[in-house]
Amino acid sequence: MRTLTFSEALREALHEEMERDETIFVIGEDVITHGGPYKVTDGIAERFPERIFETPIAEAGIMGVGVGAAMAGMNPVVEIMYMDFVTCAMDEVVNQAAKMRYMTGGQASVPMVIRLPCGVGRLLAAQHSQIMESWFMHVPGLQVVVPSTPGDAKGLLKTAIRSPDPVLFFEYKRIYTSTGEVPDGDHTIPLGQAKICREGEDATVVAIGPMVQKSLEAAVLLEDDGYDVEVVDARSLSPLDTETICESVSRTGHAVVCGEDSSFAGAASEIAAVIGENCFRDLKGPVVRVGSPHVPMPFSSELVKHVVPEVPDITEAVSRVMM
Amino acid sequence: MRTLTFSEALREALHEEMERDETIFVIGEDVITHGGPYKVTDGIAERFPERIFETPIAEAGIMGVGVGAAMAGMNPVVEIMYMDFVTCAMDEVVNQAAKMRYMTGGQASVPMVIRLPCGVGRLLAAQHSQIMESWFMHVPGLQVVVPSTPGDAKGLLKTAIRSPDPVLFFEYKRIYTSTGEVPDGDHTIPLGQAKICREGEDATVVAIGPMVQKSLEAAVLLEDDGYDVEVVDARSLSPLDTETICESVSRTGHAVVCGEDSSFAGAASEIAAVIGENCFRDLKGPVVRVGSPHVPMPFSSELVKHVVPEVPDITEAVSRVMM
Amino acid sequence: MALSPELCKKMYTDMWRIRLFEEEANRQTSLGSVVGALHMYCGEEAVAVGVCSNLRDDDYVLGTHRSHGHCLAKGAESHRMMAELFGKATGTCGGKGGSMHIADFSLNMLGANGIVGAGIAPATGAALASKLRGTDQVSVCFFGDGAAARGTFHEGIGLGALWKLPVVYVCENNQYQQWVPRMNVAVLDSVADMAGSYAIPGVSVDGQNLVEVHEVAGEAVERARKGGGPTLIEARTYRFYGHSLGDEEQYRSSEEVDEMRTNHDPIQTFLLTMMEQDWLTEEEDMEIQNQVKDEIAEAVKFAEESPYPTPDNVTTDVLAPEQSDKSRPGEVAR
Amino acid sequence: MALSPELCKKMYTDMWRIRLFEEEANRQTSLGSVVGALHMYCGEEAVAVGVCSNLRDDDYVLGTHRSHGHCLAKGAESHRMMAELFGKATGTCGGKGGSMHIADFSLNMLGANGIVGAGIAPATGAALASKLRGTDQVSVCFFGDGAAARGTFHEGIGLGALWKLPVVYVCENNQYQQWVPRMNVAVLDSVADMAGSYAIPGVSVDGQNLVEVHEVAGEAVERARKGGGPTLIEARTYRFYGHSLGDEEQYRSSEEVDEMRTNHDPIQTFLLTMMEQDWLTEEEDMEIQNQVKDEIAEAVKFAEESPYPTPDNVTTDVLAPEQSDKSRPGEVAR
Ligand SMILES: Cc1ncc(C[n+]2csc(CCOP(=O)(O)OP(=O)(O)O)c2C)c(N)n1
Ligand SMILES: Cc1ncc(C[n+]2csc(CCOP(=O)(O)OP(=O)(O)O)c2C)c(N)n1
Ligand SMILES: [Mg+2]
Ligand SMILES: [Mg+2]
Repeated sequence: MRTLTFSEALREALHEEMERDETIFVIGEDVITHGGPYKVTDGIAERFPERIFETPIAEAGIMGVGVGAAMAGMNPVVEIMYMDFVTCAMDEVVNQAAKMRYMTGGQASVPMVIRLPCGVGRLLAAQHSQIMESWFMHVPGLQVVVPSTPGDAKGLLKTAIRSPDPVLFFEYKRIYTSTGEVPDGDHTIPLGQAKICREGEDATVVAIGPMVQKSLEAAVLLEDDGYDVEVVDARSLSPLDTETICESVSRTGHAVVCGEDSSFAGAASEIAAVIGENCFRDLKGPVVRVGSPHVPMPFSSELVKHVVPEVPDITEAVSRVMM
Repeated sequence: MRTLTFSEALREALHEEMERDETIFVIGEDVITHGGPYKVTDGIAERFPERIFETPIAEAGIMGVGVGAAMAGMNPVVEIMYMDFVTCAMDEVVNQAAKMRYMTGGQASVPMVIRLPCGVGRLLAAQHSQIMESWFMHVPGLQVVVPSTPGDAKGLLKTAIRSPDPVLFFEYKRIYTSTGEVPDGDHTIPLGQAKICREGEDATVVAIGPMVQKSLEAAVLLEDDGYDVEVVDARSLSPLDTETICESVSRTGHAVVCGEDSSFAGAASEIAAVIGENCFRDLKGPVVRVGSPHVPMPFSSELVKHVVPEVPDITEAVSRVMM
Repeated sequence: MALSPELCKKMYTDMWRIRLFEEEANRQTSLGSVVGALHMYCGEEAVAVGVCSNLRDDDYVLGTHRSHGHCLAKGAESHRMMAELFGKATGTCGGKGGSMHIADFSLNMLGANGIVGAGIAPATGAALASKLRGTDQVSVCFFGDGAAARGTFHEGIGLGALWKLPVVYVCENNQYQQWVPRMNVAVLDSVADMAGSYAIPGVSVDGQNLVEVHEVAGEAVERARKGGGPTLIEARTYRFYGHSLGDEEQYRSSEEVDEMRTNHDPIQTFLLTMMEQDWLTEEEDMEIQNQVKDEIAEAVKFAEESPYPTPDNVTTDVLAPEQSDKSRPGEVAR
Repeated sequence: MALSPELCKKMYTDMWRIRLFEEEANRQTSLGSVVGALHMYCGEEAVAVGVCSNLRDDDYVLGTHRSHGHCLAKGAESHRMMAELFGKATGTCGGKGGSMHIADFSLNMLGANGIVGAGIAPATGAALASKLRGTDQVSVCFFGDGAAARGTFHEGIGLGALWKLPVVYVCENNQYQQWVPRMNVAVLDSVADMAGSYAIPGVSVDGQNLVEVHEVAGEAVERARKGGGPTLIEARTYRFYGHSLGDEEQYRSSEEVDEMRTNHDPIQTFLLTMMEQDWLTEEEDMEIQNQVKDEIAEAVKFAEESPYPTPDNVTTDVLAPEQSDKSRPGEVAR
């Protein structure tokens, strides 16, 4: 095992997969000159100069090219510089990539990964800080993956690239520089599997992305209150591993669902609803969501700090459901 | 009171509002030549020839023009021919219309109605049958309205047009020709208010759009099983009237949430999660969702009939939660 | 491809296949056997056939909502297409697609498309795929004049031009966009004039004249195949039927339609040419028409006798089967 | 508008206001007082000033991610802009927008925009609004050369051209798109050449030369105001700083930057012209510069002394206040 940053882990996955399979190519804005704003595609132009395409600013075109190339047998990895800009290519993602297999009765395959740097990073305000995982969960034919550690980032990206169907791959900008252990060798993680990051008996915290780390920190604090908290990293939001999640909640009897996005009609809503539907008999308290208030991301740091949920929001929620 | 069809009611609302306020204009594809595919804008070109714009096929352009005109003091009513095509204008809706007020610290107002004919109609398959209410619920700064009767269609459209903020107005194509009573005079309905369509004591069915009518039919059938079912028309999905919904569920102790869209990460998920969060102590059974399976809309009528949820799905769900 | 009598007969036959397939589909719609929207291509046959007659089997084609002609011209089987319109399990898409989504991936016909302008960037992408693989496959994208207003036209052609990809963009300018006459909503008469923005050749051609379309498309396909990059072709054409079924066509005069049907029918125009060149006898003509009639009758029979898809088909083909072992979203719902 | 000495002094002052405002903002960023991205407009001052000097107060302007210049040229107050960059409650947007979203609706400056190309259709819409109201207001949209590749360019200008709206589209071609040299990703050297697709005039102008920009923009604004429809202006310009702060600028040589700074500084170029024409004395020049320095120093002081927004501001301005009485989504969360 080595310790890598989140973006190094992604870069490694890209390099290894491109080495393995020459149908894979990278396409996006500034992916050559700078390796993208987060340097994830750094070095690819040197090693695979024919298989990386730096584009004009044309997200719909880029995405459409990805769809067409995928239908014609290639494996594109599309980088959307900030997830917010995928709004410029929604037809291509939702009406084309997602539905092609179904509409053609199984003839088409769109093996395509759409990388989406998301969430707050530097203070860039409302149009550069969105997440929107739930949009893509809601679209049949799409898979939605959200790694929270460098190890998962690598393992999930490799699997996503190998998937015969489109994957929306969410990369929270704030954790690009976080570090973690990454297994050696051909490390892959199946899509559709949640991960129990910490076992506990009193309550389950189901967390998404950077909220996993915060939940683990909250769990430590909650020990002092005598609560033994289990933390589940949802990791794959579609397909969602309802089995692992519901099994955990049925065992602990309490659930808190944490995401960084607004919880209103967000990913956390689906998880909470699934738990409510499947674990009712075992629930000893309400399923509570922790997330952002339902507001666009403001600019001022003094406001941002009241938007992004933090550890105390989780401890507070857990205490609340345990009451 | 008169009896009108759903589309007549919408047409009346448009005509009355355009008469009242000359900042209102209509813009969209084929809105003049044919009054749009559902004839909702019929007659406007004759009566207000300067205030209706038939466009080329350019949804992003149309929506952007709407945003700009709204910021400059007008009140556009944008028709997107099928809601599926709003995917071509998501930046304009999500990053522009929704966020302008916030990003400018309250300076901007985007009083704009986006009309979205949605759901299955004639058999037009995957790219002409979507709903996606939850996408827009998840975007702060947008309001989401879904009328289920001609009376509500008129009252809500009038209020939506008068709102200083953008409203996504969902019109289920299948009920354009349905009829109902429409109050005379300046009939308006506040946004953000659910409606109790039928009172009952044993269970609450919260329904969206055409599922309201089906829920009322299910309620009649359920009488035979001895169940007295309350039916709540959510009507306004954002802001969501959690008060009315939760008050009802707390009273009945049972809840079923019905939408025509896929329930996975759909509008029903949010409503179920809110109920689970707020009514836990009063719930006597799980909150169950009724919706489409998570698949694109197929073409063949033989398949479609297994996708769109019908009355038996509701009665079955109610019986299930009552067990 | 040079015009041989064989090729001409083939093209002539293909135009009839499109014409009769659609007229039959239209009739079946009035009988209630075919449902959903039917966007008739009749009148525009020379475009699909004139372009596709220059293509190899492994070349890619992407279509529109009005793509029966593109599919048939690329070689799709009429009986499976008819079955698709009937919503049957034996249809090209197993009944899941319908008229607007007919595709035949075995022929690299990558699909009709219900979203106007949605094929342009994917066609560019398919061309990128051939370039990456080092094959000399060409991609062709058909789209209507309406699509030329969409951002995808600009972005999709822009990328094809930037990377000099082997792709031919074929605009079928039939002068209407649903119920709106093109010039009510456009400033340029010719879509070909937009090619300048992409520094690629733009050519306008009489889309009712098969020979001309075949030649212009031939040059474009050749250029693409040889690495010379994209071409934008505008084929001036006309649809003989309304936008889709039930269209009352208040936006155009019946005189206009009659004039086009009488004097600009691509099939009749080409028949005249063939007769003049002695490429076809009257008997051969009859034979071809009869053979096509039989083919279409067979297609209907096949469609009628085919089974509907079964309910379990609702949830297949959402994702590839290998992945379906894990619990799927939507399971809990309903 | 004819060039009077007064107008020239005003324009000269405005260019300095932009230059010094930004250099100060840049300095404040290195001090940590200003956070977030800062896209420096320095080097391009003649474009904003040359265009906006033709505008009335009630004309509309829409900007980009690089819009300090557009705001200041339209008359926005530097102290409130600086406060916005500091994230303070007294900022133009109450600290909610930051550099990429500065707006001043009292001046009909309808906002900078973080999405490339997102202002083009809204500017068209603002122009439609004036046309509908029967006023003769003109709308101006600034955008970069990168935006010309976007579909919104095509759709937005297409609609403005179709309806002959009073709008001027100003492309600031600074030859870079973030870290990519334009000609790596574009086929046309001049964005003005795309005007043909919309049948509107397309003009290219030296964006470093205030007089030329002022004249070309003057004609376009005049034409728009008189009902002559849109113009596409390409101003060839250059940014003296990187794309945004922290840019290592590996994609261009320091010689290139030096050459532009030395020989194509719009402020110096205009100063020379003014001196030649005897429109400005050295003393006046000093006076102007000192006055602007004072203004910027005041702006910083104001920003520093202003309070931050309070937590309750997080949830205001999502919807208009009248509507906030009803329970809001998001209430339950957190
Ligand atoms: C993005 C989008 N907008 C609108 C529609 C509805 N629509 C379907 S066909 C059509 C007209 C298309 O005109 P054109 O491109 O000229 O093709 P034609 O029908 O004339 O062959 C429209 C508006 C659509 N399918 N997709
Ligand atoms: C739709 C969209 N795609 C990508 C970006 C990221 N981005 C911000 S500025 C920029 C470059 C813009 O270049 P140009 O339009 O020439 O403006 P300039 O920065 O040169 O003034 C990019 C790619 C964005 N903000 N919006
Ligand atoms: Mg057409
Ligand atoms: Mg630039």
